[in-house]
Amino acid sequence: MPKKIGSAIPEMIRSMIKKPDTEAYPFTKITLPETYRGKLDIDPAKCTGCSICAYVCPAAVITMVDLGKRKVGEKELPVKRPKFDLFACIFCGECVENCPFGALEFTKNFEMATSQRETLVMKKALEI
Amino acid sequence: MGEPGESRKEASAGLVQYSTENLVPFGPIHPALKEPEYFKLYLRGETIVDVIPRIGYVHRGLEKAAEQRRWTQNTYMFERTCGICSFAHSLAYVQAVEGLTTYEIPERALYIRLIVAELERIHSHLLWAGLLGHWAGFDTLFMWVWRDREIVLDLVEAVAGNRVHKSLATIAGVKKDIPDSMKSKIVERTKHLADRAYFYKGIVDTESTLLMRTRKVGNLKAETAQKLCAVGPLVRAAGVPRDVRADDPYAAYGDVPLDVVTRNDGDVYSLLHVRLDEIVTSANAIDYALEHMPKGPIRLKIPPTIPAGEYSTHIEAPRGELFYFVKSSGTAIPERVKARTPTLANLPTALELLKGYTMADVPVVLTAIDPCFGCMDRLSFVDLDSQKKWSWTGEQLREYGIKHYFPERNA
Amino acid sequence: MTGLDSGDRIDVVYHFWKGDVIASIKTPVPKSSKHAPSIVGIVPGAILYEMEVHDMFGVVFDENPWMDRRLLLPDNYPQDLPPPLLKDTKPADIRKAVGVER
Amino acid sequence: MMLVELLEALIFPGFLFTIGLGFLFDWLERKVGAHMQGRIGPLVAGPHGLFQPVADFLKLLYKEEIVPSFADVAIYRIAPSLFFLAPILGMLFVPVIGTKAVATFDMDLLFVVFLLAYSAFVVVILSFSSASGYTTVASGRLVLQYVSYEIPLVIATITAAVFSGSLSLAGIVESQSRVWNILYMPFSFIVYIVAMMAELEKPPFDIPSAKTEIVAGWLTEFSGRSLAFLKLTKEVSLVFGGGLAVALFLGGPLGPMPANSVLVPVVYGTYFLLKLLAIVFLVFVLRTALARLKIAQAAELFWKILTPLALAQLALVIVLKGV
Repeated sequence: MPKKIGSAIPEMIRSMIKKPDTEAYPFTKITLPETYRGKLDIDPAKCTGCSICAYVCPAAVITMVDLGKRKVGEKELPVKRPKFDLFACIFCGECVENCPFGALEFTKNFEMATSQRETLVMKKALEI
Repeated sequence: MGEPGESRKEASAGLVQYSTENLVPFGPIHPALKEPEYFKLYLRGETIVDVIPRIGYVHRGLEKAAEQRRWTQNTYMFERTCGICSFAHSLAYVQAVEGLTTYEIPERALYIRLIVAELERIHSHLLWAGLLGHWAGFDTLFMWVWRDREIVLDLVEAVAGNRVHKSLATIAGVKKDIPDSMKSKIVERTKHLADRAYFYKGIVDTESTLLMRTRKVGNLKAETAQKLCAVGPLVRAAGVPRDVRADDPYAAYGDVPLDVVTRNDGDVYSLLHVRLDEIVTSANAIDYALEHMPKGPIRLKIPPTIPAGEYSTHIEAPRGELFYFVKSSGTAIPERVKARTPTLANLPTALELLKGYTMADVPVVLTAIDPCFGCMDRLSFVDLDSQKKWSWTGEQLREYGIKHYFPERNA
Repeated sequence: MTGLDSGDRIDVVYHFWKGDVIASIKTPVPKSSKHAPSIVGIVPGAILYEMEVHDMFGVVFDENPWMDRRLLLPDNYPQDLPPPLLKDTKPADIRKAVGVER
Repeated sequence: MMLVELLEALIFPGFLFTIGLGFLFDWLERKVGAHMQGRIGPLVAGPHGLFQPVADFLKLLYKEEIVPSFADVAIYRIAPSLFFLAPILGMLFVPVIGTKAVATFDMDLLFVVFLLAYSAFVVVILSFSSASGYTTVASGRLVLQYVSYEIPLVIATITAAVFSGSLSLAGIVESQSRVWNILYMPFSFIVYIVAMMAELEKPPFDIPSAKTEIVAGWLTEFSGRSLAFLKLTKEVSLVFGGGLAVALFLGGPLGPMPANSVLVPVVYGTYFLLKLLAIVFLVFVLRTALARLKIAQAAELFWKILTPLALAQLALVIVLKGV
């Protein structure tokens, strides 16, 4: 092919005339696919404290907190609920997949940046 | 060996003695390196006399950490070895583990693995082509290519759920299916990307300033490449048709027709051609695989333990041959996992190529191998045992810096 | 090239690939001497792999010209601590030694 | 009368006007480049990000300034102001609102050419003063690039002077009242633009400050106020270089003139700005469309192609003039 200087200029002019491809993100909202894995969320009503999520989590995000005992018939069973240190979450989806009760799910919220670590500790399931 | 402070002193000493070589530190923090590594460049004028690598700045002890985690958890950890070839890493690991077992992996899962791996290859090659433009001082190419890279990233996001870490491969299967409704979208987008690859080839072939920067830079001979164990596009650009996908098919590569792209010159220009052509072949492979994908389950339920034994496997990551070795003692955690990444294999070649070229060629040649130093060092965002929590305030960091570089001031 | 800690010895495994065969050759190196011949003369590309095994397992490859350098380990990795990938090296010890405190 | 001249030197077509144009062109460069690459560009500060360069400048002003311990402190401190002086002073000699500039004397073209050389010289000293590995490489590149572009640049300038038969900018501009010089000497114009891009270190000639190779080149060790003024100087240099091109080849501020004498300076200023914008836009298109050259290739380009071209044009012009 012939060498020339400035073979990019036609495309440059084309790009200049049409709308920019960049989205001005914080000023415009972006669309996310259905399968998006965002911030983790738990439905406290469905959680039974089975600890499977804490076992499978590769990043040790989930720790089970003891909330005292509960009487079921004759026996006394410990009540446990998960606490999520979401700043360490790697969004692998292992807990969501393995939860036998479907209590965990991914939301589409990805704006998680914060200057305080504590705001990313999710204690939602503990308040029962 | 090289602390940054020391090298600065050496550099200023070199300034006084004009006749000797001038030491220019290339990294650990440098605009051309997106990850911290350190290359000592010995220059005579502008010409490079010697290069000494010092890697390990992002070494996080991944292989040691793997010996303390369960098999499934390790999938996600090895996936995070690298952001760009994340699926390749998890695929190679999963494949090595499956080699120890006797599971029949579902056909559909193998096809999905191929499709995602090829999407990732398109992404990686586009990323590299853009960065090459940036390194050669052609930012327009960089911006355009990365604009098109968004398309493939959106596809990956739609298929896997996230843009970078797909978390798709798992032992004995994949985690998400590709629904039929998504097929037409994928085919359409990959066709568009193949067109764009042709367009960029047109620019690369005709724009004379870019040709001046890439032609006859980093000439790699086939014998040298083989002797120094170069892998991937680098060796294919030197005229050796070596591609794991064709030579030792894994996943569904045995069923999908695939051309091995080669060029003969071995310079950066040929590399650019090889990578742009591979975008087209990948797009074709994806089309074919989507059309011929069998129905069926996508994963098996498996017990947490893996039979004892040793197994090694390799796959063609976007950057070259990626090698995994696993040893199991029959428990739920591995005995040893070893990863040999393409960058480490290509580094000796790059260092050899640099000698004799000028400072201006350093970013182009060094990055022509598509280095991923995170891969090379086995970086992990997951900490050694995941409870590593420490933070420094700016003041503490400053104090540490002063203590580190000016020990006498502290005393 | 892989290092393997197998109890009283370190196995250095060399992997060669041609066609669809990966040949793995296992070379035992006793922990008492930790010396092994280098293959850099035959395969020049093995230089960095040997350095890696040297860093991680402490095996000394004679004739490797870069054996006195460090490739991966930090400069402040203490001399008296055993190489990190041996089985009896604990991650906690390494963290303490290189000064990464909690 | 004194007051008017002082105002002219300080505000309109002098000091403030030049700096304002520098900021404007910085914004334009980023915005035009961004749109050519499919991006948006500066957006937040002011309408369409118009004040982004000003904001960047102000931000740098109150950043901490770090002097490298092995730098030659005296030169390191003084050189940025010396560098800043060159385009600001030079702009006073460029005619903007009339054929006569703010400052003018016979043979002021020679002084302007001297200013061009002076700013290159200051940069080299500046680069050497902050002794580090990168700036050392950058100094070598600066000197080599300087000896490459300076000769074609001066030849192109002289061609215009020869044709107009005057060594003062006012004389050159006046001689173009009917036909612009560019029609007689298109190659000189091309050579001048290319050499000017080399002088201003715009891509593809941003070799001494190539960021992927030698970090920021000669700017590497500068921070805070020094960096702010060095960056501003680079932008103002574009105004100066472009203004000089307008005066030499495009007839300065001259053009069709309405009879009303009150509006004359305004119309002149508008013509000047339009011509300057055209040149600046050309520079932006070139800088966006080309990849960075290597220093050896740049030297080859100037010595083997542009210098003979400029000489041939000069010879042609002398013949034309003789006939």
